[in-house]
Order: sequence, then C-alpha cells, then structure tokens
Amino acid sequence: MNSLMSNHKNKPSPNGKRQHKSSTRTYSIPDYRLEVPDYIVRQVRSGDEFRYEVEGDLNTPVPPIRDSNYLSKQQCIEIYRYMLLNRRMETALENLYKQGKVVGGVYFGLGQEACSCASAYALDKDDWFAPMIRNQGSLLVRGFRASDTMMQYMAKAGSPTKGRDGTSHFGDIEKRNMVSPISMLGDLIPVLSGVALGARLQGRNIAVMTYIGDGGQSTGVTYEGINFAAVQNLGLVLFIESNLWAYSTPSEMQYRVKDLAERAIGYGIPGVIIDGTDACQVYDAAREAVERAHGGEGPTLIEAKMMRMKGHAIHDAADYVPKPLFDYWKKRDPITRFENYLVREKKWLSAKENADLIAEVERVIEEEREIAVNSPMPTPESAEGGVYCEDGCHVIKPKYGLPKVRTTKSSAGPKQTEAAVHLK
Amino acid sequence: MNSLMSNHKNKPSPNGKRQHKSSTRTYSIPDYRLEVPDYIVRQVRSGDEFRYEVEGDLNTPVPPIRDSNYLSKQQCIEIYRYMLLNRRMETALENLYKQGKVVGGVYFGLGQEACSCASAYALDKDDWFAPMIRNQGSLLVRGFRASDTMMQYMAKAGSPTKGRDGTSHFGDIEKRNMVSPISMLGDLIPVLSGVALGARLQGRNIAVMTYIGDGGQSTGVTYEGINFAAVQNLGLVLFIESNLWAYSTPSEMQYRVKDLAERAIGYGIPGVIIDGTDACQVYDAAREAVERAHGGEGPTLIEAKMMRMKGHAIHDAADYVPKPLFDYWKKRDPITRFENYLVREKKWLSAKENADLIAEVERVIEEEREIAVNSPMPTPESAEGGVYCEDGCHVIKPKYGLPKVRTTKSSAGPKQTEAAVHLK
Amino acid sequence: MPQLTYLEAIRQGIWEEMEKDPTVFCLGEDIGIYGGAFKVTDGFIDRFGPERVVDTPIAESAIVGAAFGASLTGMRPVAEFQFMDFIACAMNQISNMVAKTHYLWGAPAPLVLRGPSGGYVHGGPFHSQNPEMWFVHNPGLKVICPATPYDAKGLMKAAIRDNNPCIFLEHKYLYRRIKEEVPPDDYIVPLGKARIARAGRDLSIITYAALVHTALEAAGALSKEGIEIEILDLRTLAPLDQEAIVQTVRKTSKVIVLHEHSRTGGIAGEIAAIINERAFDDLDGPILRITGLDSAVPFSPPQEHHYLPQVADVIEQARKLKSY
Amino acid sequence: MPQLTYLEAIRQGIWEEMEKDPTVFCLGEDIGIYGGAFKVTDGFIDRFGPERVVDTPIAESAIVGAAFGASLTGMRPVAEFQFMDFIACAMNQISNMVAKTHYLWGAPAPLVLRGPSGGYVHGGPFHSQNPEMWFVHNPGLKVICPATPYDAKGLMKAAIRDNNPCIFLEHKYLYRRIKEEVPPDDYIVPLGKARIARAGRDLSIITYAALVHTALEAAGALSKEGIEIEILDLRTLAPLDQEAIVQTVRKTSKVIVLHEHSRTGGIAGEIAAIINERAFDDLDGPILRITGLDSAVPFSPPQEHHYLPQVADVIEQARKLKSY
Ligand SMILES: Cc1ncc(C[n+]2csc(CCOP(=O)(O)OP(=O)(O)O)c2C)c(N)n1
Ligand SMILES: Cc1ncc(C[n+]2csc(CCOP(=O)(O)OP(=O)(O)O)c2C)c(N)n1
Ligand SMILES: [Mg+2]
Ligand SMILES: [Mg+2]
Repeated sequence: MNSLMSNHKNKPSPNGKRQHKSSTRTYSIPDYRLEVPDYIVRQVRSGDEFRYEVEGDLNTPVPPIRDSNYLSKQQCIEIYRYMLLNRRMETALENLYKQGKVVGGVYFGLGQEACSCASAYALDKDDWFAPMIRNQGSLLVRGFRASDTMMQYMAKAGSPTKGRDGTSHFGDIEKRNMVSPISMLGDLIPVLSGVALGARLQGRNIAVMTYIGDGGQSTGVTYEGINFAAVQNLGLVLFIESNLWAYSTPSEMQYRVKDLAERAIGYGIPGVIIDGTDACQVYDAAREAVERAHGGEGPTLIEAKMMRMKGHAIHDAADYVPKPLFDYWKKRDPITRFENYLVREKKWLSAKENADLIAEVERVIEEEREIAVNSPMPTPESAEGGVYCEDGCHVIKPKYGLPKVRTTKSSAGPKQTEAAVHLK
Repeated sequence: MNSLMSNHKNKPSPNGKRQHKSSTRTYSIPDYRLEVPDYIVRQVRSGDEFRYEVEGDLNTPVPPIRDSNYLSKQQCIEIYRYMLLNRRMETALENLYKQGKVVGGVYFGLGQEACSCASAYALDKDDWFAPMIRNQGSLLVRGFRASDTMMQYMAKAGSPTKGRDGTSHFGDIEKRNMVSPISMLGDLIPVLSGVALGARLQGRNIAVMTYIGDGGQSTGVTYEGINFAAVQNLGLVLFIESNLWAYSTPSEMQYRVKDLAERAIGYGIPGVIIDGTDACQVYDAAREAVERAHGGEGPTLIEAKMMRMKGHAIHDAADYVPKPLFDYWKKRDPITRFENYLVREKKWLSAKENADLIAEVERVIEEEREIAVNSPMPTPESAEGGVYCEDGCHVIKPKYGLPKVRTTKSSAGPKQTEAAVHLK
Repeated sequence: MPQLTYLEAIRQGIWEEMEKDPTVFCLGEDIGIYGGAFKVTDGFIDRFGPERVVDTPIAESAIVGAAFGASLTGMRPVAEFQFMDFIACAMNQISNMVAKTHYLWGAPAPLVLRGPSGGYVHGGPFHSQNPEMWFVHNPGLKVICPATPYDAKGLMKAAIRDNNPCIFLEHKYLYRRIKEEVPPDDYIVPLGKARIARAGRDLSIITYAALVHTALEAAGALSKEGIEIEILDLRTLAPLDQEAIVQTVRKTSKVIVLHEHSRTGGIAGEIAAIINERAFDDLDGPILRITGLDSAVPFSPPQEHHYLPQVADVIEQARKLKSY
Repeated sequence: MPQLTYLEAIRQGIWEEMEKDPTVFCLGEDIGIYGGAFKVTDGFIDRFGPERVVDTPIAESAIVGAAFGASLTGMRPVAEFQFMDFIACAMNQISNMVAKTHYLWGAPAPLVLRGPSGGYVHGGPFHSQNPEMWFVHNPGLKVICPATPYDAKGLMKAAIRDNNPCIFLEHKYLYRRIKEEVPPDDYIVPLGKARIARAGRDLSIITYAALVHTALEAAGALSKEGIEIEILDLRTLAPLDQEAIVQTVRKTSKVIVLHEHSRTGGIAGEIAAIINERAFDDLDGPILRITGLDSAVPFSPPQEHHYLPQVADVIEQARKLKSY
C-alpha cells in the first residue's frame, strides 16, 4: 500500500523537537516532452473589458518528434494515415455543417489527432476504450467507419444509435469494445474501471482506456474513478487531454497545480507527461500503460499537453483565446510535424507516396460522406421502444469466459445473523 | 499558478532523446510527528473466514508531546479541559444510551479529542467551521453546550434542531458560525469554501475549518471542494482525520497512497501531517493554517493521524479491528498523554489542580445532562412548518458588511447580444 | 416599452438585481469573459468584475456547495448550470444539503440555481432535459419555469429576492424565439401564482414554459372550430398554485395537462391528484395527459418531434375531450 | 418450510444467485468482512471470496459506475448503498449513464442497486428516505419495493436475472420485524406484477413496502366495522402494474393511495392520473392520498410518527371515503 512512486525521506531534524522533520518528498513524474512551453494565461482588465492574455515565451523553436521505442516504420505510417483520416473527416463534417446537413453542432479534435489516434493504436483487440467528444480519431483506429460518426452528426437512421444520440456518443460491446460516452464529464472513468473489474473476474487483465479534458477532470467523479482503479489495481489508462481550454475557461482557472500529472502522486499511481502533438510520445506512453494494465500492475495517468485549435464547437469562434497561443501551437500541428518526420527526416514516405496516401484518404472520406449523406432520416416512430432490454433482446454472457469460482469449505447456506446493526 | 510547494527539477537527460528528462520532483510535506507508526492492515483468509490482520512494529515507545510554538500554559490547560469535557460528555451519552434515553445510536470521538478540541481552538470568533460526526469536542470549544449535543441525541424539543435532526447535525449562522453537517460525506467542503467566498466578497479573509475522514475523503465532492478553494484561494482549513477505519473498512482499502496529505500536491496547496493525538501539534498546524487563511493565502490540508478507539457507532463492537491496534493506540490516548505533559512534564497543573479540574468538568457534564434530560420531547405537530423560510422569518443581511462594489465605466445596461450560441 | 427576448429579459432581471443589491453575485462555468454558453451573463464581468462574476471549474457539486455556503453569510448567489441536464451531478448537494437546511436547522439559503432546460432544439438526450420533477418532489425548493419574457424577468427578480433555494429553469427554445414588451422598471412576478394565459370556457389546458406557446397556438386553431380553450400557465411548479388549478377546473370541467418531461411521475399526476382531492365533483371527463414519452429525449429531429408534445397533439386531444 | 425474516430472504436470494451464476457479484461499502451495515451480506466474503464481494471506497458514483462497467462485460453486479439516502450521490451516473444506455446505444445493463430505505426506525432525515420517485420518473430503470419475505427473495432473484438496471429498495423497518415461510427453492416473483394482499369489496388501498402492513392492520380493524378493504401491493413501481390498478378500481370504485415518501410528486399522483385515464367512469369518490408530509423526515419519534402514515390515519380516511 505504499505509493508506487514516492520515496520518503524523513531525516531527523537538526535543531530539536520544535522543528518538524525534513519534509521533502520526491516523486517520479516522467516528462517525455522535448520542449516544455513556458507561458500562462490570465484574466486581465483592459479598458472597460476583461479578456484573457498570454504571458511568456512563445518564440521557441518547434521541437523534433521523439523517436518511438516501439513503432515500426509501417506502424508510424498507419498512425499517420489515421490522423489524416481524422482530420479530413472533420473537414468533411465542417462542410456538411455549412451545407445544413448536420443536426446540432460539430466538435473538432483539430490539433489533437496525434493524441486520439496514437493512443487508441496502442490497444489490443480485447481491450476496451471510450472516447470523449474530441477523440473521433480513436474511433477510426478502433475500426469504426467515418460514416458512422458522420451519420451520428446528421442524426441518420443508419447511425450507430439510429438517430437517438449524436456526435461520438455511441458504443459497441460486441466487437469493438467501446463504451458510449455521455455528455457529463468524468463519469466514464469509474465505468471503464468497472469494465476492467468485470474482465478480471473473468480471468483477464485488460487495458481500459479513456480520456478526460483539463476541464472535465475537475469533476469529482473523475477522482472517484481514478481512486477506484488504483485501490482495485485495475488497468485504467487515463489520458488527460490538457489542451489549455475548457470551453472558454483557461486551465489556469481550472486548477492550481502546474501539471495535472502530479495528481497521480496522491493516488499512488504513475503519472506521465507527454507532448500530445507528438504521435510517437503518445504511442509510447500509451503502450507502456497498456502493458502495465495487461501485467496486472494497475492504472496509469498520462497527461498529454497540446492545444484545442478551434472553438469549443463549431458555433464558437474562440475569440477569447489570445491569438499568439494559436500561432504558437499552429507551428506544432501534429500532422504537419509527423509528415515532416516521415517524409523529410526519416524518409519513410516519399513525396509521391505521401501525396498518394493523402489522396487515398480523401477518397475514403468522400465515399464515407456519400454513404452517410445517403442514409435516410429515421422515422418519427423509431423514437419508441428499446427503453428496456426486453426478454430475448440480448443474450448476456461473460465476454471473456465464465468467472472461476473460488471453492471454500464455508457453510453451504447464508448466515442467520442476529448481530447488532446500524438502525433497528 | 505554480504549485506552491513544488520544486521542479527537470535536468536534461544524459543519453540522448530516447530517454525522458529527469523526472524527479520534490515537494514539501511537513511531518510534525515525533513518531511515524509502521504497520499495515490487510484482509487475510484464516481458515474458512476472512479477517483483518495488522502487520508491523507495534511495540515502539509512546512519543512525547511536542511543545507548541504558540500555546501558553493557560491555553494548554483550557484545551485540556475541553478534551475532558468532550470525553465526559460522550461517557454521559453512553450512559444515557444504556438508560434507553437516546434515540438512534451514539457516535464517539474517543481517541480523537485532541484533534477536535485543539483544532477548533485555533479559530477566531469570526471564522466559520463545520464539525463531522466525531467532532463533538469542537462544538464545545465553539461555545455550544454539552446539553445541546445531548438533547440532539435524545431528540428533545430543546435541542438546537428542536428534534428534527440528531447528533452533531445542527448549525448556527448567527453567533457561532457553524454550518450543520449532513450525513453524506464530503459535501461540506465546497460549502465551507463558499462561506469563505461570501466573506471575502464582504471584505474579509476568514478561515473556514472542517473535517473529513480517511473514508469520507474518497467522495468526489471532497476534491471538488478542495480544488474550488485552491483555485479561488479561499481560507479552507481541512483536517483529514486519518483514524485508520471507515466504519469497518481499513484505510488501506480506501486509497493507495501512503499519506493523504500527499493529495495536497496535486492541488497546489500545502499539505501537512501531524499526530492527531497530540493537542499541541494539532493546534500549531491549525493555527498556521488559520493564519494563512487570514492572510489570504488560501487553503491548507492537514492530515491528523490517530485511531478511532470505538466502533463506528455504539452498536458496533468493532470486532473486525485487530486487537493489537487498539493496544497500540490506547497507549497514545490523547488525554492521558496531555495530562502527563501538563502534570508531570511541565508541572503546569498540580495533582490537586488536575483532580479539581476533572471534578469541575464532571459537575458541568452532570448539570448539562440534567438540563438535557429534563427537556421535553417535541410535540407531534412540531414536525410541521419551517420547510420554507417564509416572509419575515429571517432578515438576511451580509454578515461582515455590504460588499464593496467595483465601479466601472462599462455600459449602464446589459448587452444585447446576438452572438452565436451553443444550441439555438 | 422595449421589446425584449426571453433571454434578454432574464439577463435584465439578474443585472438589475446586481445593480441594486451588492450581495447578489453570479457563479458558474464560462459565465465570465465568455458570458455563458447562451450568453445570459454577457458583459456582466465587465460591469461587475470577476469577484461578482465567478468563473468556476467544472464541478457542479462545488458550484452548488459554494453558492450555498456564500448564502449562509447573507449573500444571494445566482449559480448557472451550463445545461440543466448537468444538475444531476449536484443532486446530493441540492437535495440533502440545500433543500433540507431551513427545515432542519433553520438557516435560510437564498440562492438561485438557474440554467437552460427543455427540448425542441435538437439538443439530444443530454441537452434537452426537464429535470423539474426531481425538485418538485423535494420539499424545500422552489421550482420556477417561466413562459414569457415578462414573467422571466419578474420571476427571476422574485427568485433572487426569495429567501429560499430556487431552481430556475429557463427554456432554451424560448431564449431567442419570443419577444415581448418588458417594462424596464423594477417589478416582480410573485412565486406560486399561476396566470391565465388565455381565457376560455370549454376546456382547460394546464401547462408551463415552452408548451404555453404550443397550447396558445392550438387554442387559436380550436377557437375557429368553436372550442374555447382556457390556458393556465403555472409559472412555478413549487409552490404549485392549487387555487388556480381548482378554479379553472370549476370553470371548464375538463382538463388537459400538457408537459414536456416524460410522462410517468410527471407533474400531470400531481395535478390529477389535486383535482381529485379538491374538485372531484366538478370534473366532467377524464384528465388527459399530453407529455413527453417515457424515454430519453432522442436527438434526431423526426424522433424528437415524435417524442415531444406538438400543436397537433393538443388539437386532437382537445377535440376528443370536448366531445367526451 | 423455514421461517425467514425479510432480511434473511433477501440474503438468501442474492446468495442463491451467486451460487448458481458465477457472473453475479457484490460490491459496496463495508459489505465484506463486516457483512454490510445491516448484515445482508454477512458471511458472503467467506463463501465467495473478496473477488466477488468487493469492499469499495466511499464513492457512490464510482460504485455505480464500476457496477455498470462490469455489467457491460456480461457480469451481473449487485451494488449496495449503505443507506438508499446516499443514492443522490450517484444520481448522474444512474440517470444519465446507466438508465439511458439501452435506449441510446442498445447495451443492456443488468445490474442491481440495492439498499435500505424508509422510515419508522427514527433514522432521521438522512437515514429514512424513500427516493423511489426520482427513479420512477427516470425511464430505463426498474424500481422494486418488496413488502414480504417471500416477495423480497423472489423479486431479488428476478432483479438479478433481469437484463435492465434495477433499483431495489429494501424497507429497513421490515428487515427484522416480519417473518414468514419462504421456500428454500429457486423461485422468482416477476417484476411488474402487483398482488392482492387482501381482497375486499368496499374500497381499495394501493400501497407497497412497509405500508402494506399498515394497511393490513387497518383493514383488520375496519373489517370489524363491516368495511372490507382490498389491498393492492404494487411490489414494483416501475414497471407499474396498471392492469391491477384498474381492476381493483373497477371492483371497489373507491381508492386510497398510501405511500411513505412525501406527498407532492409522489406515486399517488401517477396512480391518480392512470385511474383518470383508464377507469374514470368507475370512480365513485375522490382518490385520497395518505402520505408522508412535504418535508424531510424528522428525527424525533413524535415528529416522525406525525410525519409518516399510521394505521389510525388509514382507518380515518377509509371511513371517510366509505361514506362519500
Ligand atoms: C459535468 C459537466 N458539466 C458541464 C458540462 C458542459 N461542458 C461540456 S464540454 C465543457 C468543457 C470541457 O473542457 P475540457 O474537459 O477541457 O475538454 P475539451 O473541450 O478541452 O476537450 C463543458 C463545461 C459537461 N459536459 N459536463
Ligand atoms: C456519501 C456517503 N456514503 C456513505 C456513507 C455511510 N457512512 C457513514 S460514516 C461512514 C464511514 C466514514 O468513515 P470516515 O470518513 O473514515 O470517518 P470516521 O467514521 O472514521 O470518523 C460511512 C461509510 C455516508 N455517510 N456518506
Ligand atoms: Mg480542455
Ligand atoms: Mg476514518
């Protein structure tokens, strides 16, 4: 029950009992970034108005991609392709929105494609995950089609929820092991922990991956979930997507610690910091966490630092974001950087191959768009039914095999207790 | 927005980019204890049954009381007297229970009197607090009478809630600045933060003190509240009463970190560890936290280590607690130790004075008991009314004076926005 | 008199109270510089400063808790839920901490919990909810559901001045869709008093919020068929204006209750029980319910349309009841 | 047949399901070595081990979330709330995550959330609550409230086998106060079917849980005056057995609804609405409500007695209605 990471140094104090013991404690929070940005955002008055201002050094050079300890050339290209798919799909969604075909708004993962795609890429088939709203790339990696997401946004009959919910709010417990998110932030974390608990009862240590924003993590349920996974030693792989903003609120107003990864300390679990715009760092951190999960070593908290490069959703122009922040992070675009890495630095893709890949991705997205657009709207009556799982609507059986049952010599029947109880 | 306590040491890594930066981070968690117990509790199978077992060194000598940096002789004696009152009141309650005069159960703070009494003793009159169920001593320090608590337990008409609630579930926003607790653990923490926010809007930095158990702190709302206070820099003084048990659950099954004080790290606030059976340590930590609050320096987390020396409530014989733990902590009884300190070590009280003091306390408790017992039961009809605060039932006015209003040149009327919004 | 939208009327109500009473302040997510997801508090931070327009972390139990705590010091906090759907995240704090306070230990808790509720905007299952019944069935709270700009302003001001915790549900469909003349003066609409939104003799429709407008539209159409509908706009669900309910029943003897939230356990049941108790002999036909379906609110427009009560449903049921 | 208390019957129900089906497991606070605050799971950890009897941190949203997550892998979790009052702490997880799952994305969530509810034991405002209406008004959940040991066991087994999330409210007043013969075999009591707890012709009392016994006692007394009461024990509030309600109304034409939770927004309203819709012409008098008061449940015995429905109240109202 000791903290996994801590190293308590309680030296006796030099000058007698009025002093407390040396109180220095050291912890390991690996920080894989090749650059540690140094700025803060503040609420300031300017004239009659309040606005956000950024302060710090925003002229540092763009860091290189960190070579992965695990990824092959082919895998890097595959992740790159998913990132392209992710972005093009979102561009297509933006166009569909402009054409009036989307119901409600559109949420983007612009600038966060590396985080979505390279994380999900580290999961095994039997692992589970749940996306948050910006992880539309994760869905592609897990085998959902772009048309699935597009149909969700257009509220089509062919969408995974048959029109009942939108965005990435859908799930699949049969093949792709995905829990549908709900809008309320944080509730997925204990749920994913529960998935791992269920699997473990069936004899399997699986990894369960999900995401939470720098804003969403402020919900109490986030920490109930982390703690549950920590105490139960469940294979939760939790990405905190520190993208600087929560709707219009800068992370400085969300919490007071420098890095959310430090929260791991208090839960006795490993905390790691990575550059969320570097696919290799994302993958390596995810992979190591997934391996810990498979080995029954418990949860990992990974803080991915990056920036939300659009507004909260399509209606939001993000005027409140100081322009220099956009400029800074635009230079750190995960796709451009990865492209450079693959094409120029590693020369794993020729310019021609890269262009072909992009063209292929665009073709795929166009085909998916067609499928999605051509799906009909649901009938009004399809609003009915399905509130309950009626007899025979599903066969429920343990996913990984029947739990092994401990045999004890204990009594064959339950106790007949007459013990004192709380209230009588 | 930097962590107050952290000292980030990110040395460049020696062998190239495949290594992550040195990830050691050091934090200050002052530990004022003169003894750091070393044992753990585990769930083990023994024969056909599961039970809890303690493992570790339980034969260490009892540590001395740490001299206070602040308390005078007179103040020490006063705190000692409150601790005596606290304990005798609970003994009286136990007797009342045995006589069938108590409705429901009785909760005890046995072994925790130093924590309750010396903490509340550090508050100023204008500060606020809220007790948890075991902090019946805090109530005495804040000027409530023993008969108040006794009448609550007996559900008398004269009780602070006029019979509507029991135990220490009562409050006073007029004179003693106490928020009534509810049973649900953790919810008081944001509430107390809000009290500090309200006072600050009225121009006052007050301290707001409350308590949470090693079990209750697992609730998410606990951390919503701590974070709110941290971000808003409010004078929350939060005692985590680490008394090893939450009902029947040992703290090892509640969290995975060694010391809950380490949670402070992730919130960017000071975390402190003290021996909760040492009134001087409790007072000093509380006082320093209260001073920080008064100085507008924000919240403090104080983990007080001790042991719940009875069952969860009177019905619970605590058979699940390994006996050696009781023996270990019995030697660390806060009252016996403080008595020794005052009478033998410091000689601030003669044996006679001590005996007189104890006799006086017993007299007071006996008088209070009389008052409480003689209060009538409420009438049935007194169940009605008071659900709403009707017109004229209370005059509501700011407690510390009218908030100062910032004057701006900004428009005299609200904006007429046609901005894009979330859903239209 | 200026024409104000429902949203502008709410904004004006809060603004005026903040101008008048320095103990009033706002807190919530994104309410400061951004002015809130629906821009209700747009410009407030510039006028009143970040001390009185507090942008909070995403933590609904902390928001409610902090509002409550501040109210204990004599402040009058107005806390925003970005969407009322998220109020479930603060359920314990509201139900067990805030609502029970006055009854149990006598402390008044003058706070307002406000935010957008309701459907008809394709918000999907997590941005269309009408959670009012949880709070109607929770003694100690006042539950306010305005239908018009005039009422929205007057009820908001009444709620802020009220010494009890108020849940103020702003119907997001109405925010920018309805406009009317709203006096720029200081007036309140008292909590607990329903209003006749349209007088009629044949049949009463009891409803509130967005559906008042649905009922009005249906009544207009039915009037052409010679069916004269009386529409009772409840305005507040707690306290519920039993007198007004009884009166309209006495007058028309036939009642439809129209609500948007799902049927089972809805306010129509409570109203049916009240009518049974207090006007049983006046009733000339069964009380009909037109309500949301017993499911979550689906996202897709045809499904949402089917889920939610529509003008055509009202017309059909009214005809049926008229000829009972 | 052995005589079992209500509590023992519940225990036996869970135990048998765990013996039979290895996917059934329990989680909750203090349920392991201690066996739970009321000892419902006493001895379970010894028999089934700590893997299947999981003692959790105090974190209700995590408990519900984890139960739900496990259910998605095909497990059948049975999660205990130490007191049902604390269910408010998991409201969002239950309402928005668990209850909407099947409707929105088609995943069954076969889990049981169980715990002690109800008053009459001087538990005070935080240990006496009857939160069932929040869940009745929350499509997607089943809400179960047994009145007898036989039903408690059979309904528990049905709930565990059901493919939907079930809220199972165990009335703590009944835990050790009532005993009856309970078959040691494997039987279930189907969810959604009410039962006639006593047949009568003059007047129907519709109720459930502890108040079934109150009604029975009153009926015994009234029988001596020649008033023959029919008592309908609802057993489950969702699904609600509308047929059974309509039938008893058709039979007696006079109805009292008796419930313990506070009046406004209570199940009596829903039942009144159903009767109005489906048996309006059969009704020969107003539907009367005997319910808890509209406040928190007070602690002091005289106050709690006044707050909660009593046998005398039932007798008085029944006489009144009989002579309507
Ligand atoms: C419990 C809860 N409260 C409020 C909201 C409304 N809301 C939706 S997204 C959002 C901001 C989330 O920010 P963050 O978690 O940082 O994610 P990001 O959008 O940056 O990816 C808010 C406040 C919500 N969804 N859930
Ligand atoms: C939210 C919530 N869940 C469950 C309970 C039931 N409960 C009351 S006290 C208690 C144990 C509390 O342990 P701890 O916080 O360590 O306090 P201690 O009793 O040791 O002082 C539990 C589980 C509760 N009061 N609130
Ligand atoms: Mg963010
Ligand atoms: Mg404890």
